[in-house]
Amino acid sequence: MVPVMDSLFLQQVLNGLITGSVYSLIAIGLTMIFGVMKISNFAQGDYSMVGAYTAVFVMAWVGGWLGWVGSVLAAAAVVGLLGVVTERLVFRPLMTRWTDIDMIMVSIGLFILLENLAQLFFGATPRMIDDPFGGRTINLGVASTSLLRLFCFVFAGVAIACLELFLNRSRMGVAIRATSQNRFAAQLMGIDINQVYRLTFGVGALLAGVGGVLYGTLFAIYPMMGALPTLKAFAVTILGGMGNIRGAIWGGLILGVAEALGGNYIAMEYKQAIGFFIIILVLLVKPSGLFGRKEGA
Amino acid sequence: MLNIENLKVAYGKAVALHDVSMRVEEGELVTLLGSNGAGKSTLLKTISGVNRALAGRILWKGQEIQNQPSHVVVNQGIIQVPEGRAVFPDLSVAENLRMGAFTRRDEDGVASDLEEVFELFPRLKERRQQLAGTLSGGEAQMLAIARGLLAAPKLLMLDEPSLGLAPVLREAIYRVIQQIYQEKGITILLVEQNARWALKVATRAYILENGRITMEDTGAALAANPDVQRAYLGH
Amino acid sequence: MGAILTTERLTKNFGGLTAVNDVSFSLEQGEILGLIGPNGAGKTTLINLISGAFPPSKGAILFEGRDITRDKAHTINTLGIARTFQVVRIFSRLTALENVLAAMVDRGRKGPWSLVWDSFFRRACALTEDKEACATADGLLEFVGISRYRDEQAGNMPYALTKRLEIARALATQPKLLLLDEPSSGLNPAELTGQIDLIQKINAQGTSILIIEHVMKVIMGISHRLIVLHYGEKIAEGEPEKVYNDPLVVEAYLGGDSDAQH
Amino acid sequence: MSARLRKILLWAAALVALFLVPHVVEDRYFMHIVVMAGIFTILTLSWNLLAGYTGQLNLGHAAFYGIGAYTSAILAMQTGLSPWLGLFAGGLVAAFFGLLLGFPALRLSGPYLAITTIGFAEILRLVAMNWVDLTRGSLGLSGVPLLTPIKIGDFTMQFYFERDYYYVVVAAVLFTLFCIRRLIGSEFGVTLQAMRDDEAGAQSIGINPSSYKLAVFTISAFFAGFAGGLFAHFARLVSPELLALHNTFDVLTMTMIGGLGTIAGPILGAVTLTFLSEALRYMEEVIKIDIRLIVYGLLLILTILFMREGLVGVIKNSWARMKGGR
Repeated sequence: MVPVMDSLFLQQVLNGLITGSVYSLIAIGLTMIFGVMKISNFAQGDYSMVGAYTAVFVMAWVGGWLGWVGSVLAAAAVVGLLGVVTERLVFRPLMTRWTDIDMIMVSIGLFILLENLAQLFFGATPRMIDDPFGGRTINLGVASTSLLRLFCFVFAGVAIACLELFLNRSRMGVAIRATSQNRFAAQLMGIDINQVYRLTFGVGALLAGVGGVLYGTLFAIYPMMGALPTLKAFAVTILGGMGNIRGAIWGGLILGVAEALGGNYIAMEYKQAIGFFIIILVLLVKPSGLFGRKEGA
Repeated sequence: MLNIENLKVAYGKAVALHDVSMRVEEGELVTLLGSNGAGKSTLLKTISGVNRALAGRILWKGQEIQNQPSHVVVNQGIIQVPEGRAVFPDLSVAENLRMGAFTRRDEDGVASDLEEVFELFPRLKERRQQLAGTLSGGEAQMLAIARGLLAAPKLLMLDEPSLGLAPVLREAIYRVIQQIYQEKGITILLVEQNARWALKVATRAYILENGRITMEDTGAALAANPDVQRAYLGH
Repeated sequence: MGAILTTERLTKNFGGLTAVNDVSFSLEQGEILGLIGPNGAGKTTLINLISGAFPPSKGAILFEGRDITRDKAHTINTLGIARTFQVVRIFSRLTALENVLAAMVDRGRKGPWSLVWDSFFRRACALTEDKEACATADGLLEFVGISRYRDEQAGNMPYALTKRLEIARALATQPKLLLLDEPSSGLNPAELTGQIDLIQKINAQGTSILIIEHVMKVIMGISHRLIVLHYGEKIAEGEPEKVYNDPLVVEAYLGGDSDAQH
Repeated sequence: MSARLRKILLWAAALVALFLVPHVVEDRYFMHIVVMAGIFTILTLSWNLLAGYTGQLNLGHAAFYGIGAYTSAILAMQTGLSPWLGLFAGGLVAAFFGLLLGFPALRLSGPYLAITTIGFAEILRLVAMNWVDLTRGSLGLSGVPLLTPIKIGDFTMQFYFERDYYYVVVAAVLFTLFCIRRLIGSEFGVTLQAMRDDEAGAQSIGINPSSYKLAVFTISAFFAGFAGGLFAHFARLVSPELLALHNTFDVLTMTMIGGLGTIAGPILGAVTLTFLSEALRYMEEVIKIDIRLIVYGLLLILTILFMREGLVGVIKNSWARMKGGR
């Protein structure tokens, strides 16, 4: 069946872009951490989960669109801090003697720990973030969407723009990029590598936390929700090339749209598997990802 | 200015430096010669705080700096230009240079140094906005040196600056190094394979073999020493 | 006699860099051929090409008259070429004995499934209890002089001896041609002498050898002929003494005198 | 010869002890746990064959477990195939999928391999959820037949109670252990470890890593499928849950805590954690919170940070210290 350019198609593309922008945000954090520290962090989705719960509490306390914006800021702060703490306690000790397997395993340990702690503290009942716009929708001519979803999209865009600004304009931002390109040379510039690690992990987690608020706005919030964003973020990251931030942006949008279209035109039941189909296909053709560089000589 | 005493460094089981002692005085250009795998890069990395010393001391103006984190060492003005044109490929030339001045807070000083560096390397000025990864080998090496200069070095350590460059570019690099030494008066520790040139410009030189210093003298004396050719060729 | 290995106009490009440029040479049966040149001259790349670590961009490699240009590393080994590495690549969590045993499997004839079959129906309970195989492996450890470390994890052995273990492992594949990439790097003078003796002992048993070495004492002492690479190109070839005094070679090693040219 | 004799005596003593367990402990719930520990032991041993001996991180191992369980259950329910044959059929089908997964896995490592294997398992889990005609979807297949009685002369062995399954599982674990020990000790096993330690070095002695990786993927999957079949006929319920990620995570936690890349480690890890988790479940009734998985996560992190060689390493070191002290 060939999708036609009807309004349903465009509607799905819009939906896909909105979810995709959230995937991008979460995946950028993952890809940054990988780029600088070569850590594949399976707990990334749990940072999003913590961000989402932070929003639940802030919304219950403040409410309204002010509360929603406040949620994002609070999630950024809480999860950023969580990232810094986990980097110091869990990942840093392994940096000098790490293997791929150790790093992945330890992050899986963190994943199991965080989601079960959440289960313990927040209970298993799914939560929702209230819609500060009271469910109003907006018609964009070719397609329509709720004001809230549009807001999420814009917010993801703003967050990504802020990150780009930070990485391109600030002294430490450029230091992070430099370290991911050549750690040894970065050390010779007088960059404190441990400070870069701390900052990278903090920012990477923060992005996942903010992404989590948006994710929680679009979907349900429950302690075990972290697995999906983790897997999606990995799919996106592999599509975009591990460590490649621009790649992660495109990868997220591609995955979002592919899921929306695939879910609608192929099979709804397999919507969650579309990302995997794509990455297995991509990896079969190009083992370093769609936008990835070939590593080594 | 820099004193190294009985330094020992190992990678796991493999001892790279056995017992190295050497010194660099202010205003000198000291050359370190040695064949592939002799431990020259290891020595520089250890001075820069990237490798750990198992034993021995590194003194900078009388202070022990061995096993300090690299950023602390760099803050003292001990700057290394690494081997193999290790620029940041996805940063622009300008950003690479800015990274060179990472530890500096004197914006005006950096700006005027940048002008000086551009005078020294006019090509870099033309290519300011270009990504460093797109530079040619010679340009990348120029950038690596320029980046080192922007750190306002008190001691500049150059690791095989001419490695893998075509003869014409090699000559250009040599001229720049001499210029930096003579005109700017920066103290230099040079690791170089081109023995003839490196000995000619050196005030003093050391020969490092299999992790040990085997000879030490003034550059001229070593160049005149009939053993050196053989020593360098390892006869 | 005749050539056991021939390369024809071998070229390898990495991106913009030409690491090996148009190199042709032959290695005679039973010969020790030394390969020298300054840092970055393309020596290791040449050995990587011959051993099949990656394919050349242009040119051909013939081993015993057979074209092995496009063969993979493991195939090339089964044909009779073994190698060592500049930085040792031993199996660090296996014992010295197991390192050698792993190399003794006749992989030209046995694939993985036939080894699976063997593990249930042929061998003694464990490979290390197979007296015949162990005797051969012990012989090799003895030959390179590291019997003392037989049951030591290779990762715990002194560095100098892991270089010998690597040679023993290469010999266990019964090569006709052995490629040695800087067998004496990181060794002290005493260890060096032992290494020279060992290489000559291997050659005396009829194995042809191609050796990269920067320690001139080693290379001049044992090579029958020398080849000099510079910027990826072969600039000299012949008797050690003759090559050593070749002005082009001296120039390559000592470098140009910049002032003399201006 | 005396060392050998001692070894034989030790094995004999262990076998007698294993035989006597159900006669000493009669509690059915306890026997249930022991059977589950046995099934997890087979899983950990098979996962470790891949991760511990070749360094390949397969995070989709639960898929093979599930495939084995579904195959054996469906064959028994729809074709009436003897469950005894079904166990091996389950293993073979899983092995086939292992080979299939092995192909893309050849070129991948680290995070790429990890995510591809997860994807493989998730896709199959969704298939199990949605191929309702075959699998009854998320409800799962209930009423999977028990293992059929074995008649030897006049003696008939029924498989009804946990203790009956106990003997089956003990036999299955011993069978797996035997196979894996033979494999690891042989030229095949040495080859795998060589590849794990240094792939380029392995190629230089004639090892073709791809073909060995495929073989190990296949063998590892076979035993996981075999374990899945055992579970199906024991629990009598097969659901898509079996293929879920957390099952793989349990297996890897057990292996890491026991000791990756050893034979004793996975066994030790599986048994310890199965019993620990039952103890914690028991504790839940007292303290009213379920801390089972919190403990899992914490243990996994602490193991990697402070106990790289797992329990086996700790035991080995303290044994060496005791010996050295004397």
